[in-house]
Amino acid sequence: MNYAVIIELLSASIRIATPLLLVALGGVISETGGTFAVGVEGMMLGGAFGGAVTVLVTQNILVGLLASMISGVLLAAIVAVATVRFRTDHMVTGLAVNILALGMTSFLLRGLFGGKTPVMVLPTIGTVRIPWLCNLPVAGPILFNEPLMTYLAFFLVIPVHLFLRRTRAGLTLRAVGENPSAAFSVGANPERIRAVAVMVCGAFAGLGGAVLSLQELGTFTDGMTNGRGFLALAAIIVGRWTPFRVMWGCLLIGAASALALNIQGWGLPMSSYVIQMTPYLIALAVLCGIGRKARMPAAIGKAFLRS
Amino acid sequence: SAQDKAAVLLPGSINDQSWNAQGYAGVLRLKEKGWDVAYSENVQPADMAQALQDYARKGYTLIIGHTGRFLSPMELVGPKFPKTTFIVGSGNAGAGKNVASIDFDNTQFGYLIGVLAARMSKTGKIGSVNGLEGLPNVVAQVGAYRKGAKSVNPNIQVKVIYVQDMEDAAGAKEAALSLIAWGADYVSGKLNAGQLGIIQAAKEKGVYANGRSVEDTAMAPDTVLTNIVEKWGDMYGAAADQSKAGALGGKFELYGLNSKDCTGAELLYTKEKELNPIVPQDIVDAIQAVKKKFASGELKVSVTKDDAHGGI
Amino acid sequence: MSPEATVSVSPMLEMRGISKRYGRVQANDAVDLEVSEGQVLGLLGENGSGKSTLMKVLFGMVKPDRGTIQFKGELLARHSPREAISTGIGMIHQHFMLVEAMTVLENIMLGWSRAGAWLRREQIGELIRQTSLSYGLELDPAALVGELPFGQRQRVEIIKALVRGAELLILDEPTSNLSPPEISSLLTVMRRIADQGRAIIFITHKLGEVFDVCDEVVVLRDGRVVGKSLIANATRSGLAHLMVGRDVSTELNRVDRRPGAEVLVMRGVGMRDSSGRERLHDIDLSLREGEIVALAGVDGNGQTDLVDVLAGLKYPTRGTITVSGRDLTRATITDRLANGVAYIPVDRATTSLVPGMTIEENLGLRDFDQPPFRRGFWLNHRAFRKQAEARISEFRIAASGPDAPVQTLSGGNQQKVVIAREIGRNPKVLIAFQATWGLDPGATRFVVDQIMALRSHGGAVLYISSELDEVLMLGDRIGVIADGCLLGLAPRNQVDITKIGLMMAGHRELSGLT
Amino acid sequence: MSASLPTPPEIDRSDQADQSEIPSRVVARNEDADFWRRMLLALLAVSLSFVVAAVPILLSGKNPLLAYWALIRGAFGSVDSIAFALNKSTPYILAGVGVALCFRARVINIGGEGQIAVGGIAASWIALNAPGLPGSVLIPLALLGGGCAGAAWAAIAAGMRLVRGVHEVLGTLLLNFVGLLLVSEVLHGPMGEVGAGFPQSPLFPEQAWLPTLLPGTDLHAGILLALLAVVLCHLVFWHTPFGFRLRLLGSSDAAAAYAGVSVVRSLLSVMLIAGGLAGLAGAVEVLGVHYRLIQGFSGGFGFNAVAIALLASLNPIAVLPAGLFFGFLETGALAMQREIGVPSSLVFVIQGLAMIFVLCALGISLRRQRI
Ligand SMILES: Nc1ncnc2c1ncn2[C@@H]1O[C@H](COP(=O)(O)OP(=O)(O)OP(=O)(O)O)[C@@H](O)[C@H]1O
Ligand SMILES: Nc1ncnc2c1ncn2[C@@H]1O[C@H](COP(=O)(O)OP(=O)(O)OP(=O)(O)O)[C@@H](O)[C@H]1O
Ligand SMILES: [Mg+2]
Ligand SMILES: [Mg+2]
Repeated sequence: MNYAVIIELLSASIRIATPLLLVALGGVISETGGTFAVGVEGMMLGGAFGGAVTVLVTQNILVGLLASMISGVLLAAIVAVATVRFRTDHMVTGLAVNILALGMTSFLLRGLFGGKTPVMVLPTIGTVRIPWLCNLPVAGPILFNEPLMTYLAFFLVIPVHLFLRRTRAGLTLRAVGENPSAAFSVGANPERIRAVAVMVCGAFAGLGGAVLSLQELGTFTDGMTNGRGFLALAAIIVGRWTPFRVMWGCLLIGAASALALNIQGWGLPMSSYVIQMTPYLIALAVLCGIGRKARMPAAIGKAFLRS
Repeated sequence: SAQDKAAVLLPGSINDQSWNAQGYAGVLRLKEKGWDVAYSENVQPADMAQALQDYARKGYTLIIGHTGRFLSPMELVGPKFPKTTFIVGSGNAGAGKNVASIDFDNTQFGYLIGVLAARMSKTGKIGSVNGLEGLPNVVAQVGAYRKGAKSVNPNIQVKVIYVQDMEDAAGAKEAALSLIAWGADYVSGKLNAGQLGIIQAAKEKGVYANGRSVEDTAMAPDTVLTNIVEKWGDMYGAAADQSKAGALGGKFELYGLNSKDCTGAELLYTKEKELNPIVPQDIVDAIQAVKKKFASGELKVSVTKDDAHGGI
Repeated sequence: MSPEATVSVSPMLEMRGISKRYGRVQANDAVDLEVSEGQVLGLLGENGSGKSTLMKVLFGMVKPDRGTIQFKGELLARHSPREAISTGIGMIHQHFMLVEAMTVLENIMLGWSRAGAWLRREQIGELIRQTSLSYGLELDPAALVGELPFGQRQRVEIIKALVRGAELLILDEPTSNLSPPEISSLLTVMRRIADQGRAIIFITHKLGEVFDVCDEVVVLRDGRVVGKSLIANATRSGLAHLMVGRDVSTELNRVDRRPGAEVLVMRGVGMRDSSGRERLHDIDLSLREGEIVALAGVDGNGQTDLVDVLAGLKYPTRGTITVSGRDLTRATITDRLANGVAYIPVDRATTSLVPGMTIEENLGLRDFDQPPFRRGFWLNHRAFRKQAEARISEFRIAASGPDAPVQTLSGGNQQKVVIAREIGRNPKVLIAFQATWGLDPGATRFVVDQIMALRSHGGAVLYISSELDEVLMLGDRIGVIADGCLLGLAPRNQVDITKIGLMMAGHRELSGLT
Repeated sequence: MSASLPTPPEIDRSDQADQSEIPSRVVARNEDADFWRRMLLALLAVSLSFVVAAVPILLSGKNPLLAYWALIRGAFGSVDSIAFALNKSTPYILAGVGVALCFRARVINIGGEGQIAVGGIAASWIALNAPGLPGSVLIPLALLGGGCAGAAWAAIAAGMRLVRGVHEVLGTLLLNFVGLLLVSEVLHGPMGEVGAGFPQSPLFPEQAWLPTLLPGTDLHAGILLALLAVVLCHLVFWHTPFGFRLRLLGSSDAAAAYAGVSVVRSLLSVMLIAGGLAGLAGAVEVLGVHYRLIQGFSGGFGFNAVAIALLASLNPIAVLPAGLFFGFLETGALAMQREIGVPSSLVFVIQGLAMIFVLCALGISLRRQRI
């Protein structure tokens, strides 16, 4: 492996991690508040769709990003209403929203363009070279020559971390996820807080989807998130619900996938199927190595009932 | 019945700007030809047999399954409905009296793209991103791609990556980027929606690529050199005519440059042009020469699984 | 309520006609309650009489079916804790409202505007340290609540409410988990608060405390107010009679009994926790048939570890434990159960009960794998039902039936379920830890009687409590646990009560209790 | 000292579940009239979701009434469609009831996908490599093999959780990917049919095919296994010490420990059971539907199983109606697509909406609970 390949491996890890990270940060917020974020896959898809369609119409990426967040929030609102108002099970609600999002995006795509699928060629969010820093060896091309949303995703880790650890609102959110009655008894409204957390998660997940449609591909295809939302959920568990560790979880997944692609070029005497197992096996091995028990927020998935 | 009824079963959504959109072109073509056509999208493997039977019972006399996956359920269902003709699009074998397969000759087009890629490459490295390893039509295209490239430049390095999922554009893009980082300056592939990812990667990194199934030129006019545009409308149209005439039977029909009416697929940059104008004339000529050899039957390419192996 | 009473200057809090029904149970039935500034109001009543419910209604945790609440002239309707807090009501909950995965500091900062939108950890931490010190309820702000013993959690609840400084403070059984010195400092603080013109509603089952601190008492029974009196006009026996509706004798008729053979023997048992701290030091103890060994101790001194080691929830790092000569040091819980060890733990919310399961299932919690509860491959539901019916009447558990989920019982009745199960197993050895926590005097007396009965049947009992009265009342031999050491241990007629108090407070230089 | 007051004649516990927190998945006793009330509510919810989904159907230029009529006919219209729907429900129910047991013990096993896949592999291997055995031996053997393979696959995740503390969500999720790739790998390699147009194994010998229950239809015997599994799991869960242990584990680790339950043993056994049932589902699918191992034969079953188990409020017996609901809804929706030409995306929309509405309806009715 030469220098270029290593650079590419590392930057691929970051690229793959970017949408996961945005989604996972949203998921951390939702799950910290006690709502399983199984619906992020659908919210992400909704975001990818809303962003793409909006940019197709307006040709304005900023408006597109906004639209992707709104799309994510709309789907999240379904989860919020169902789980908070109707106390439905979080996981199935999430799965149902995923199915709904898959159908709706595909249906709307066709519907909005009169039954014919448009050939979508969208402007994409380009890379931004950070002057000076991008000339550093190794770190330069990997860290400081990235598209905008990548900087944003990794930057957002800090405010999310600070929010959860350093603010009263973050403390309350955590309490709602751990023991909603306790939060209620000190004047918080667990139901409203959970609903808001889920919708914020939707906004993040929507942005994560926009990374795929507006930054990576410049187009939208049916079901294009292809399970990335679930990988983000895995990253949340790997990172044990704290933003910085979750970031490392996303990077681990990114690195493992990048490596698997690279290994295929080594000409090993095995089929691509076996090689493609490697990222999962690596992830399992790493997890076994870390070997620490993850502790979920205690009240996650449990409805809060007032008497 | 006043009108003959045909049904087309698609494995995915016709929104995919690729394989399923091509299958839908078949639907439209049959309509033009006066068939009463129904179609189903997103038919999953577990539901295939039921869907086939249901259509057959309702009196559909022609049922097309638009992926090789349909061969197995059609083999099971076919004998129960002798009056219905079953066609597997992109299958590789007929079965019984009424299950036929049709495909275009993937080796020919893979080979042509291989020649083009090898001639256009400056680095001596080219790549290809594909879905399922070992699928016969994938083996055909990828193996021939490698052979075509080597026929031009025996020292060229061809790296092949399989990504499993033919619809995951973002995943395909990563695979293409890894090929480009390795040094490939032409990336081909056989993917559905995923092909867009290959083109996007090539576009960002300033290397060449080709589209597949439909015309992807609009995605990146400077990046795409040509597209393997598949003519499923034509093929299904022809097969429908044959079946009406009772001439299809349980056979495997392979269309190619050497077939008479329908070549199954063609290289198209735009409606009028075969190749991107930036391709130098001598290369254009070379491609034409190979095509002629295929058409005349002078050149026949056969590939094995090994030719399509992953890696270099 | 007589009309002339309302003419006088209106009190700080007026609750009128509060009713709340839970299914078949009328938890509150047209309750009226008044509290004025500077007053400490004692709210008494047996277990399940509706005290907590009434207070939760006041605090906005529970919506009443009927009734009005007026606080400082303002009508509180359809309010939640948020409104209650903002109008100046604070509450210490009987069942802790704490987040176990968070530190003491975080729990106290939770939802408290003074903690700042951007949390001011250092300042608040310092504040907690100082306040807790000055109240005699020391706390480490950095400690994780889930790792604190129950007494410490109680302190957190108290400090949490005190630092917020409400004008009306509700204390729902704050003293059940505290040691005598802690209790007396809490009572002092309460008096101080009342003297500042604020008001307190104080729920307790200990009449002594009532007489120490309250100005007035209200007694509930079956959800209704059955009595109200200024403390000056009240008598102990009168209150007790009002609460229970009959006389509760205080005299225990103790038959002296020659203890039999050794049953439980601990030799040099020591335990280190995962952080390497020594939690138990070389404990030697033997329990004989028909004998009660009562240990007094302040929570956090290793009692929890001692009982967990005996019950098999934790394993000792040194030493041996035998029961009737059989080594059970590292035996599983199932083995211990089979060898006749019963255990009443302190934590009924998560350990000794499964709140969502029915009473009959909870009563069978420890024997479901044995006949008659198990018949071959199957559970014998009829056996569960039969046992439950017997226990419910025998132990006078107030419940709608054997299939009522335990979580719908009042705190005291939940505890009775635990006691009924453990004593009902007719154990060779009973380990009882804070067994009367939260029980009303009648129920406490009942438990004491049951333990005495077990003793007279030859059972050996290890009774651990921070209630000095009970320790002195029950123990054939009495000892103290302090700092993980078992101190003293002397026959009941030889112990010196003042020494016990000193030892509990950690004066280890005293070599014995006699 | 009784706190109980004049008792009303009928027992009304409808709002007794006033615990401030209720695990949203805890269920009511379903033995009584309440069960039917819930069913009625669910039916109403489904109707409501159809009303909502009528909007996009109208937008796509189709008549919703015709579409729904087609859906109903497609699901219940003929013996054949019923047979198909039952076949479709079979793997969902088998895997779903195992998931329900796991979730009840707070073991979040989302590994059905992979367990089904390896179950299919094992059953296929046996079916292909034991020529000459009569069906009465071969079929049980293949089913057993599938179940064991699924159990073994689940045991890996359980082992990682117990030994290294790897959360079972991660373990099972990652093993799903590996399991699915394993199917591709064996089809690419040793078990693939030479020259086939698609990654698939050769056709099984006929004595390995699951017998059909109704001559002339495809209804295979798998549904009986599913029924058996549901009844057994129900009995085991509510009426045996093992089930009692699971219920304890589901409520609190501390209480379970206090009652003498070993977390290790119970976790391992419940994972083995769920994995076994999922593996059985995989075996049934290859032996009963495809008669061969074929790439993608189990697409999405594992996740449907989770959805079904949760929709059933984790009540083993309720997995049956929930699984049938899924099977018939999918069958009907597919037929509707064929008949009316409603785009397939609307099938997903209807499915998603129906799930959400049913959940909301059951969510409200979920006042009584039983652990
Ligand atoms: N959430 C609930 N669901 C059903 N019944 C309840 C609930 N909470 C309380 N009850 C019932 O209401 C009655 C009053 O309970 P409450 O907790 O107010 O009693 P208490 O006076 O505080 O008793 P204790 O001294 O034991 O704490 C009891 O009979 C109890 O069973
Ligand atoms: N999870 C567990 N935790 C603690 N003890 C257990 C557990 N499972 C079984 N045991 C104990 O081990 C004994 C033997 O286990 P085994 O599973 O073979 O019993 P069994 O007769 O099949 O009954 P069951 O499966 O219902 O427990 C049981 O009787 C029980 O006492
Ligand atoms: Mg109380
Ligand atoms: Mg057993």
